[in-house]
Amino acid sequence: MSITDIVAIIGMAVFVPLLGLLFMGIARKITARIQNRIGPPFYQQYIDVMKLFSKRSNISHSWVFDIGPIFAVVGMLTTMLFIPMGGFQLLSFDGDLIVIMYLMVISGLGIALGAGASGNPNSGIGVMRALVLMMSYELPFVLILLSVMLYYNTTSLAEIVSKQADMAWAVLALPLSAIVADICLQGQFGEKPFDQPIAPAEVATGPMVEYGGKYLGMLMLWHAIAIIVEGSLFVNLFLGGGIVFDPSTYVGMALNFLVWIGLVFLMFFIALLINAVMPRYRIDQAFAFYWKWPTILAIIALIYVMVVSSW
Amino acid sequence: MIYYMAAAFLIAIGIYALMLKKNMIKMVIGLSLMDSGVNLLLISLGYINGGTAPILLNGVKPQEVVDPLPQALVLTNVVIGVSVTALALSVIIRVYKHYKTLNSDKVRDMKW
Amino acid sequence: MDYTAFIRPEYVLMLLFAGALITYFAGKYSSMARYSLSLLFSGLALLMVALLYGKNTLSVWTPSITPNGISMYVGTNPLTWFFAIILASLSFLTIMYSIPIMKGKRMENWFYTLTLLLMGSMLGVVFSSDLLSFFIFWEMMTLSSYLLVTLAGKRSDKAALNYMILSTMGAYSMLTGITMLYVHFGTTEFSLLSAQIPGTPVNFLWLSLGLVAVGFLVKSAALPFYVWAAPAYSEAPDGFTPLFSGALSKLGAYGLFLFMYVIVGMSALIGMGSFRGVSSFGYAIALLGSITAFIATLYAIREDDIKRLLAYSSVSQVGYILMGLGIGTSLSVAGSLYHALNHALFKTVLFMGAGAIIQLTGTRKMSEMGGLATRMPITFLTMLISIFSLAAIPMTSGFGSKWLIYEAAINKGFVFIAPLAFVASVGSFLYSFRLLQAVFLGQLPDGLKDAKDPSLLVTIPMIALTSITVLFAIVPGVPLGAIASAESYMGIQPIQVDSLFYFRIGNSFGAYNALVVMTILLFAMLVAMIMFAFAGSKSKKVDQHDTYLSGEIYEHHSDLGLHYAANFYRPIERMFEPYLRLRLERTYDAFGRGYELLSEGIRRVYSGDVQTYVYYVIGFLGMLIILAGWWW
Amino acid sequence: MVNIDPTLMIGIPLFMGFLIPSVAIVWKNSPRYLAGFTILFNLIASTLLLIRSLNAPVISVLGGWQPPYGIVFVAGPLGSMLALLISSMTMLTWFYLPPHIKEGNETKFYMLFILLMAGATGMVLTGDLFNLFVFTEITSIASFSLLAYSRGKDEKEAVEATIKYMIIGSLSSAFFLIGIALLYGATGTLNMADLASKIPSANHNLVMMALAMIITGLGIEAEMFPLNGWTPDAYTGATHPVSVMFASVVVKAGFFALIRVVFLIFGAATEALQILMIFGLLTLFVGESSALRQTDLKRMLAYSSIGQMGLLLVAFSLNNQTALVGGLYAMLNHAIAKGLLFMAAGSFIFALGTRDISALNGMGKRMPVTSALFTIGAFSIMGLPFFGGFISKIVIIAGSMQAGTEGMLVAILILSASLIELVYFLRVVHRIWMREPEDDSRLKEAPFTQMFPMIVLAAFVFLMGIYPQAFFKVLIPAAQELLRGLGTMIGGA
Repeated sequence: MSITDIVAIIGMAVFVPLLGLLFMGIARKITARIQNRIGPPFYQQYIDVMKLFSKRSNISHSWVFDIGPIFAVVGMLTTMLFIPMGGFQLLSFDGDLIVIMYLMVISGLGIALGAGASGNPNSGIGVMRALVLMMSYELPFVLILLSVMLYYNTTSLAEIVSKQADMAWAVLALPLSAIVADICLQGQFGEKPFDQPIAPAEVATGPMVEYGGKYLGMLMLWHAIAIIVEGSLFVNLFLGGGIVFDPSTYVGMALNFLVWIGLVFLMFFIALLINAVMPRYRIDQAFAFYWKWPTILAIIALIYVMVVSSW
Repeated sequence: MIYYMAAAFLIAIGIYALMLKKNMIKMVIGLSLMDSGVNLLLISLGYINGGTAPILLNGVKPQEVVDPLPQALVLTNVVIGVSVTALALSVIIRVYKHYKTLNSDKVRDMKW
Repeated sequence: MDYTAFIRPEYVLMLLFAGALITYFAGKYSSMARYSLSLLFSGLALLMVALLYGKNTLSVWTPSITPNGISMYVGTNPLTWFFAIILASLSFLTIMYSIPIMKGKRMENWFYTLTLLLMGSMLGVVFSSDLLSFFIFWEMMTLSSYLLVTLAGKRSDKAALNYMILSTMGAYSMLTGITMLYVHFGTTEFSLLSAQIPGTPVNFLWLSLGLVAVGFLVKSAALPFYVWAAPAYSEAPDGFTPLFSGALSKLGAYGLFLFMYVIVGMSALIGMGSFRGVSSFGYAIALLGSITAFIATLYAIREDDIKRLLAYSSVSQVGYILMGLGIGTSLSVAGSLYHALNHALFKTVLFMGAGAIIQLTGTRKMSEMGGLATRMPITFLTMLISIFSLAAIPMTSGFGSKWLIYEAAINKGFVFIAPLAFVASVGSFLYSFRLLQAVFLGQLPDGLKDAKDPSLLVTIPMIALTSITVLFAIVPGVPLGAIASAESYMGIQPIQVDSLFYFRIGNSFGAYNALVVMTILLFAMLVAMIMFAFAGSKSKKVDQHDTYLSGEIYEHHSDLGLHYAANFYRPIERMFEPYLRLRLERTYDAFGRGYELLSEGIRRVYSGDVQTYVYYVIGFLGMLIILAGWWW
Repeated sequence: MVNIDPTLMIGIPLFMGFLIPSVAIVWKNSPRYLAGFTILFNLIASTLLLIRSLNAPVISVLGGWQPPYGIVFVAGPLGSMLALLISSMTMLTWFYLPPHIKEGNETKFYMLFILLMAGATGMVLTGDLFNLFVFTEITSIASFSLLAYSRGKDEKEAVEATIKYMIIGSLSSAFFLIGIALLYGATGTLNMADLASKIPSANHNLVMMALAMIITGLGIEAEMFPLNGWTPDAYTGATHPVSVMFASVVVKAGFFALIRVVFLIFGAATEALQILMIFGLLTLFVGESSALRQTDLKRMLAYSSIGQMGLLLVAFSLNNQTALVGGLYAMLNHAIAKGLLFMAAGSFIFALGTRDISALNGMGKRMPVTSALFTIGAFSIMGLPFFGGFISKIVIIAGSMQAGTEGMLVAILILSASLIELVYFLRVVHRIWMREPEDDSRLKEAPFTQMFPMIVLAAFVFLMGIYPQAFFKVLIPAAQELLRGLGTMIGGA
């Protein structure tokens, strides 16, 4: 591992949360516009985080309660480093899709632990909903992952990206898979109709209900990274990782990176549009939904892959 | 031939009594009849028409003597039959003492 | 004196059987003697097993015992050693753990005797090198574990009986298969058998191997036979469950390894028919394993009883072991063996912790507990890490094994097995969080205010096993080295292990670098901790209720019912409950009841009326005569 | 070495049987000791006989008439082994007797007891078909009378069982005799060896008819399925030592007679073996299934006996050496273990005053030694490792595997039946050890004289499980003897 790699890793670790916060700010603006409001400025999230971290009174219940935000940030930061971002493929040769899938869980379990320790029933319900939601979208998503992995005959995300550069983007080769994956992405982002875990009107932001101050600040950072990671996962899987220019030159690299940011934002934007107009499912409806239509489509997609790749 | 038929007839009566008579004494009688039938069967196996007793005297050829073995068997079996019948009847007396009936349908405290 | 002459498997077994006897009689008089002797014997056996590392022995240990002159052999080899060391160390630690847990329980003396006996027979199963002694030890193991389950008293009656019946059914099926092999080949010794396998008719192999496999599937609680597992695991005495689930359930997998790869061998197995380069037999096993993993997970999600939850989880994890075992590639077999090790590590800790908690709270219902994390920090931390390992979180060794299994399944393009396994794994987050939430998080009931960590004898085994879990996450090369030699013993291409502290599978298909992942995690942890510690002001501790109740005055915590634990996953239980109602237990129960009814009918044949019997006799005779006239 | 003529093994007990009542007039306590000495004599004689017969069969001719005209006793390894089994089981039961026969007339009991042993010994040693019949009758009459021996509250059941047993038993003897008559008619001889050589040339239909009759007749004694209606009642109604004798001696002798006729005389007639196989399996299943739902301890053991006899029938009708050895081993094991079980059950019932299985709750605490012995017996019948039943089961399964595909089916059926067996025995054992007793009081264990035979039997059960070679030394020649047939063995004499 060379010095440049370490620098790149640290750089990414700093850049991605900032990018995520920007996206969140833009999201608030967009939602407001759709709902015919003016909305806060796009940099509002930065202000919010700063405010939270500088709060004077921080409330804790026990050390388990503290674990939550720490684990959340740890898990997402680690996951981020294993996902190729634009031209930057930091550690993605040391961990493939399966590693990423499991790394993503760490932060979820961390939050769940902390939320549980708060002893508030709302957070318990929120965690339950989050876990159930995860189980819901995971079935079609795994089938889709399998179809992509079988199509490109690798489990490495970096390999998938480079093979898409040689062949066509997976969104063209496997359109059905891409559609299902986008439906799952909605659940991963936790946007409506799949925002049951947070559901401010029902369980008062669920797991986060008792968190405030720097705890909430860290959770916001976590959410910022999570948006980029989840969006990037989709971009890498179906949109060629955003690599359209020749990555051997510096200009190409920079342009690729910009394209990647654009594509991640596009995915987030689509989710936002859906979010803005949809009501919320009940959690069991969400479960039933995911295990029905997306799963059926995913199976069809999988069969298609098996046929074309003559497995 | 008539002996064999008679034997078969006796056995058949015995089986009839065993199968269709509910009264235990009649069943024992049936057994007794069967025993007689079997005895008759055994005897007739060794019997030769016009043969003499199996005592080796001058002038008696071996072919003219009836077979002595079945007779010995029958003798034994008669003794056995008598003792079994006696025992059975004595047991039936005790059965009657306890059950106040001889009907085999009713003597079935132990089952299954 | 040269002690190495005594480091032989037969001496280990003799030590343990003699030890069981001595412990029984000594333990009748003094409980101290009972504890120290059982610890001594199991510890000595563990030491001997550890020293067997790298040895290959084979020896006759009894003269022939059947009319045709079958002798009994014991031996050791890399595969054997791998399982033996797991079994021996778990037995030792469980005995240690049981001393406070089983104190004053019913038939305490028998518990130690039987545990030593069970340890001996489990080691006997892995050390035996011929069919007959394998079967004898197998039966002994079943019997002693059955007796251990029954020690819990009346409530375990039905569970124990069902366990025994199903196990015996499996054992008899196995016996049929074994005798088929013996009669066909005329030998029982494993190496002689495997030498004769090539060229055997395929149908014969299918039949015998299938019959033998039923026995192992029963013991591993695989799909059609899993019904015994949850009741037996949960009703067994708390001191025995860790061993039962951690060690004993692995022996089914060991048996399959033995028969599929050591005796029949890979080439003959492929010769029996193959599916995408995987033997059809193995594929069937893998399929059963994955379905078991999935269904058992669904059952586990619904459980409120801590031991039953863990029991179903055991069933599902053993399903993963079977999956890797069946696929039979270098990666998957390594994953399967590794998962056997991991499962032994984490499930033992979980059951130990559960036992300690049950002793503390006096209930098995998780919804009646809560908030114990701060009161029992050691129990909480060890169980938390074990749950991470169970859920395959990449900072515990549990991830490595599951990764290997997934990788193998995806590599072969098994589109049915892989998603099932993956979803089951997501399900395992659900049920393991339920355990955490209901037992350790949430509100502390009034009755548990002065709960504290159990004694050292309980925590030491838990800490020991947990630290191994963490250690192997950083240096997976250590266990994988032993696994690689076991693989090469089984005639499977051994997994590549670069060095002791490092393992990375970097083919074009996928990669997992344990060291890098661990480093990054620690690095990120450091960053987050720093951020947490230095940003903002210091936080102050506040009672759990204060925020929620806005500081209102309240008197009775427990009456508020704020602990969200009962019916935790009700919303989705509702979804799949109609399907789970088709429980296999019902089928078995119906069969059992049906047979009892049938036999009730059958014994009506003996009507008690002597005349009926006369009819039977005459009828029988008549039939014979007719047959004599017509047929003969 | 002292040579004791096998004839004496019949003669002396018969003689003593008549001596006992006479001496009893003078010396009231004599019957027990006289009987004991007689049994001891038989025990020694049969041991010597077994040792001799391992080298060459012992043939003893009665009254100077040479076979095939005279009556012979033939003691091969198999016969002498069974004679030893019979005398030793009788000896052990003799130890077990005292408290169980207090109610009635002891003199008569001992007389009949000796006669039973004499009859059974005669059944296994004789070489003549009609003699076999006579000994069968002696055994039967002795068992009828012993069965009817009970007085007091058990009398009603005992009497009922006796009349049933008598009617069925007499029927059986009638058919057996008809069979003998037919055979005599067809061949003109009754010597077994002679019969074996003459049967191939005799009238086939007649011979087959005779075979049918004999199978029916002896099948009743051997507890074959549709013919065994008397069995459960007899076992239940009898006093405990008599149940032991039934299970270990009478039925074994009857079974052996059946096997001898089918194997030796008819040269393992394959048709007959098929019939025996089918009915053996039926017996096995009906017996085990009926035992499954029993609430009466002795009746359960009785049905289990039926099942085991079915197993023996199956093993023998497989007709290969391994299966035969396994069958013989199972026969030994069953005689020993079931004897042990009936003795222990007898002690339980004697102490508890009821035969109900549910009364056994917590007996492990109330009568620990007897419970342990019962458990050993049960484990052996269940076929758990380190007990005799395990070896016999394994060997039988191996033998059935040699019989090809059908054999495999047979093996599976045998194992399913033994699964049922495991279930009901386990229920009882579980009750004994694991249930809490309703009444915690300690019950009085049987005195040592009664415990002694049980301990000996338990030791044998164990020995059979861990050192089977000792028994194979006898059983392998015995099985070979059966397979060769009698004709070749004594040179057609």
